[in-house]
Amino acid sequence: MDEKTIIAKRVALELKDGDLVNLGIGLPTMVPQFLPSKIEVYFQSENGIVGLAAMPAEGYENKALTDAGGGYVGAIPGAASIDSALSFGLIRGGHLDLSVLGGLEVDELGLLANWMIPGKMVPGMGGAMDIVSGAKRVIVAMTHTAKGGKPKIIPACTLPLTSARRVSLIVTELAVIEPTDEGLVLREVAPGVTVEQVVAATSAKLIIPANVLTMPINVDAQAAA
Amino acid sequence: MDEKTIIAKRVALELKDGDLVNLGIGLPTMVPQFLPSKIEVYFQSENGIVGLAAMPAEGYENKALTDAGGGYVGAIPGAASIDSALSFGLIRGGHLDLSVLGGLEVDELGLLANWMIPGKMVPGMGGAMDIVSGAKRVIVAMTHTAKGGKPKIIPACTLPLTSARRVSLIVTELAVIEPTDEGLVLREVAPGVTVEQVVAATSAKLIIPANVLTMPINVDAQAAA
Amino acid sequence: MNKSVSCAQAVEMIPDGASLMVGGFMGVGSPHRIINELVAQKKKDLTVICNDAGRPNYGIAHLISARLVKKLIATHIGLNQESQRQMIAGEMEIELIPQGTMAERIRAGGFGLGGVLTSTGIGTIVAEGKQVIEVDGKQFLLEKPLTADFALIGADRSDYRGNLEYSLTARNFNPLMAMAGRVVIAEPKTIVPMGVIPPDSVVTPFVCVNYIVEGAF
Amino acid sequence: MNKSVSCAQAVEMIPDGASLMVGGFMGVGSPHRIINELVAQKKKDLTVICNDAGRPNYGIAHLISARLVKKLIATHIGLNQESQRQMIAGEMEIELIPQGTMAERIRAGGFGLGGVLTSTGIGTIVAEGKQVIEVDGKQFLLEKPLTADFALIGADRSDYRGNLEYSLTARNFNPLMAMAGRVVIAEPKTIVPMGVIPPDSVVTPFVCVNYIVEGAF
Repeated sequence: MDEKTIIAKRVALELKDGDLVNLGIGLPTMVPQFLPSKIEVYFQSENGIVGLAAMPAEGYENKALTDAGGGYVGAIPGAASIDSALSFGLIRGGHLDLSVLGGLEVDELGLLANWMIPGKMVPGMGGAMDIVSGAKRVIVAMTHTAKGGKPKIIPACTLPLTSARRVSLIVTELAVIEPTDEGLVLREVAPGVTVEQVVAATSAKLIIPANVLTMPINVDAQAAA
Repeated sequence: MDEKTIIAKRVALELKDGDLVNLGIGLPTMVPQFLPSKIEVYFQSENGIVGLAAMPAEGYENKALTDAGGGYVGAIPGAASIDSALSFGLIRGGHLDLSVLGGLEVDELGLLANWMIPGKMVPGMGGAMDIVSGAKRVIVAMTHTAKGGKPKIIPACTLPLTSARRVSLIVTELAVIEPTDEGLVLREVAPGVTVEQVVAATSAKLIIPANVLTMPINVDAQAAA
Repeated sequence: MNKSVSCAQAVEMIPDGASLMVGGFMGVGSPHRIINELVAQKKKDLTVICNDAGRPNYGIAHLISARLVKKLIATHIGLNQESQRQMIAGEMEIELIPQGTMAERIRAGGFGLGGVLTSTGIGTIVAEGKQVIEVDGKQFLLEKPLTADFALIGADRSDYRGNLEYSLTARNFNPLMAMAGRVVIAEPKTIVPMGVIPPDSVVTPFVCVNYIVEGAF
Repeated sequence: MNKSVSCAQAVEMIPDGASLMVGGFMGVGSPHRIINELVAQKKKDLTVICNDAGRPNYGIAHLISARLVKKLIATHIGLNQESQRQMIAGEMEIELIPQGTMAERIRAGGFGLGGVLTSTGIGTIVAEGKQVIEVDGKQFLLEKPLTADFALIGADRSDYRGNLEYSLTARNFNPLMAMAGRVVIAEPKTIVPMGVIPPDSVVTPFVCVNYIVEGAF
């Protein structure tokens, strides 16, 4: 099983029946395919729809129904169109239960940097700053290290912060880490991964409780091979 | 012609083609019947409609189509329903061309008091404070004096102010008075009324220009008798 | 996720002493069945946030006549003599605020904003005790956000998930309050299946609504 | 009061150096005919306020590629490489602001509010040089209202008076900008007679719209 699939599978377990969820671009959009069928979760796209559905079949695309990246999406029966102010009113006003988004760095205070690399990549923050500041829960879903094994979970962010607000959870292909008042607590390791491996791939200080669980996900042996 | 009709007829001349107008309760609601037929004016009611029309014929009333006093009204084809925030966004944001409302007192600075008499009558300000602070032009339409001949245009308001913003024009059954940086300027007198009569009924200082015009309205001799 | 409840069940959730936002303007667009049920269940010491005090025997006037309201936050109470009487007799506390300010304060509460900057009220008794903020040389009052334990919403149509439509001037404060209540109870005239209300016609998206009161008006 | 104009006439009203709000999100809901006409008429030194820089050959990317934009105020420019190139080369000034903040700043401009109090940006580089206001012990950034000389609106249907409807995610910033432009030009896909759009379906009321661009998309 590849890294992204592990992450998406584990994040999917955080979604609760009736939740309103916003998914960042990239990896987070893989989460819905791993949802248990018995729960009903609603997706918001910040460009203005509540009740987003998967991309429609070919020939059923509509130019006026897209996600925040401009890609075609669908809508559930009973979806609602909203303008940008209402969209962020839902986010800032505490109506958005969960946001899942990618990260460049997370630090020991649980602060996230994910919107620019000065002098190199300046796409803009889009809705990320409002989402991290406003959503009830924020999950950072990212690979544990950057290319070349460089840690992304570090003592203090070196890149410009997305928000001064602590994120709720970090989910990587190696671990589940919860930022708390005391620091970053290692909650789970991925199947087959040791606590030592996680610590080695992390430059931030990790608090290791007596019982670190294994992610309750089914890792398909064939894909993992 | 009675006092109110003179005032309404004169105020009607201030409405321009294409204007968005808000009318206060009472006397101001008489204004539309004196509009020249060749101009198109739109009425907003702050409870949430743009394109208000006169009360419908009996049997055509709708419980969900009322003015700010809860009375039945109609709507023009192409009216728009708006919520209270958008309604006052139009008012505050400079989209409302003109408001006509009643007054208890206006003073030499052109400030209006029209929403409470402490200890006696406290209906509340409703939308009046937002309207006087936000509309492009505000016309106070009121009888020149209170019952017993007590002046309502006075040196300084004794009642709580509606706004710190100066009104644009005062129209009474005796005169048209314009508040300016220099003070209250007497612009017009009603047909058959002398400047001296206006001054006598006013306790505020009035600036009397060389040419005080007569209101360009047709006062019907029979009704005036 | 079925959000339908009976009117009695909905009101049973509301404790004495609760703060309630009640939609409607002079009773137009108010949730009349919920209001009647609040009276039937004799809820006490309510703080009510509503545009006005209703009209005699219409809208929240029923709550006031039944002496259920400890404090009323409104913009206008002139059409309900009983509310003026209770205020002057000291039986009910009344806080009067400008209508446009009320709309924005409720919106700020529901939209997670820190407050409202408005020129309305500057230089009047409304400004007493409030912070004045200067922006580019102009003065604005800082008006604080309003929220409530419950928002009671009168709607025209709802679908089973809680998407709401409103009719004409019955819209007024309802969509704003539907964002600002910690628990939002909607009283529609009709409930329709999902998909019947087109996405572009939805005024209050379903995620704001916690309960839908069953049964036609 | 006929508000219809040809697309060419509409754009002729816009002088070089004007500030423009342009509706749309990655080009979805943008007024594409007006954008093309701005390029055809070679308007210069524009300040453009738009959610993003569009996508290659879509939306306001055309304005940027044609070098008509002096300054862009946006939330995200990642899908248009040319805008990043012009920014890094110093050929176009770009101000990046959070999306929810942009929405509220435009709304504040159109609604006559003194500013926006948001926790978004607190403790980040977005807060640099901005006033921090404390409300009940919580800190908020004071973000100033945004307005523009012209708002260019992409709509679905308009009636002849200018009531506007939008379709799905093509709504986005359009209704906010329609309040905040000193002159508002709408480009609907269809124009219908008055009364065809029901009052409850109107998103932008006609009084906001100054001109309607004729002809089907």
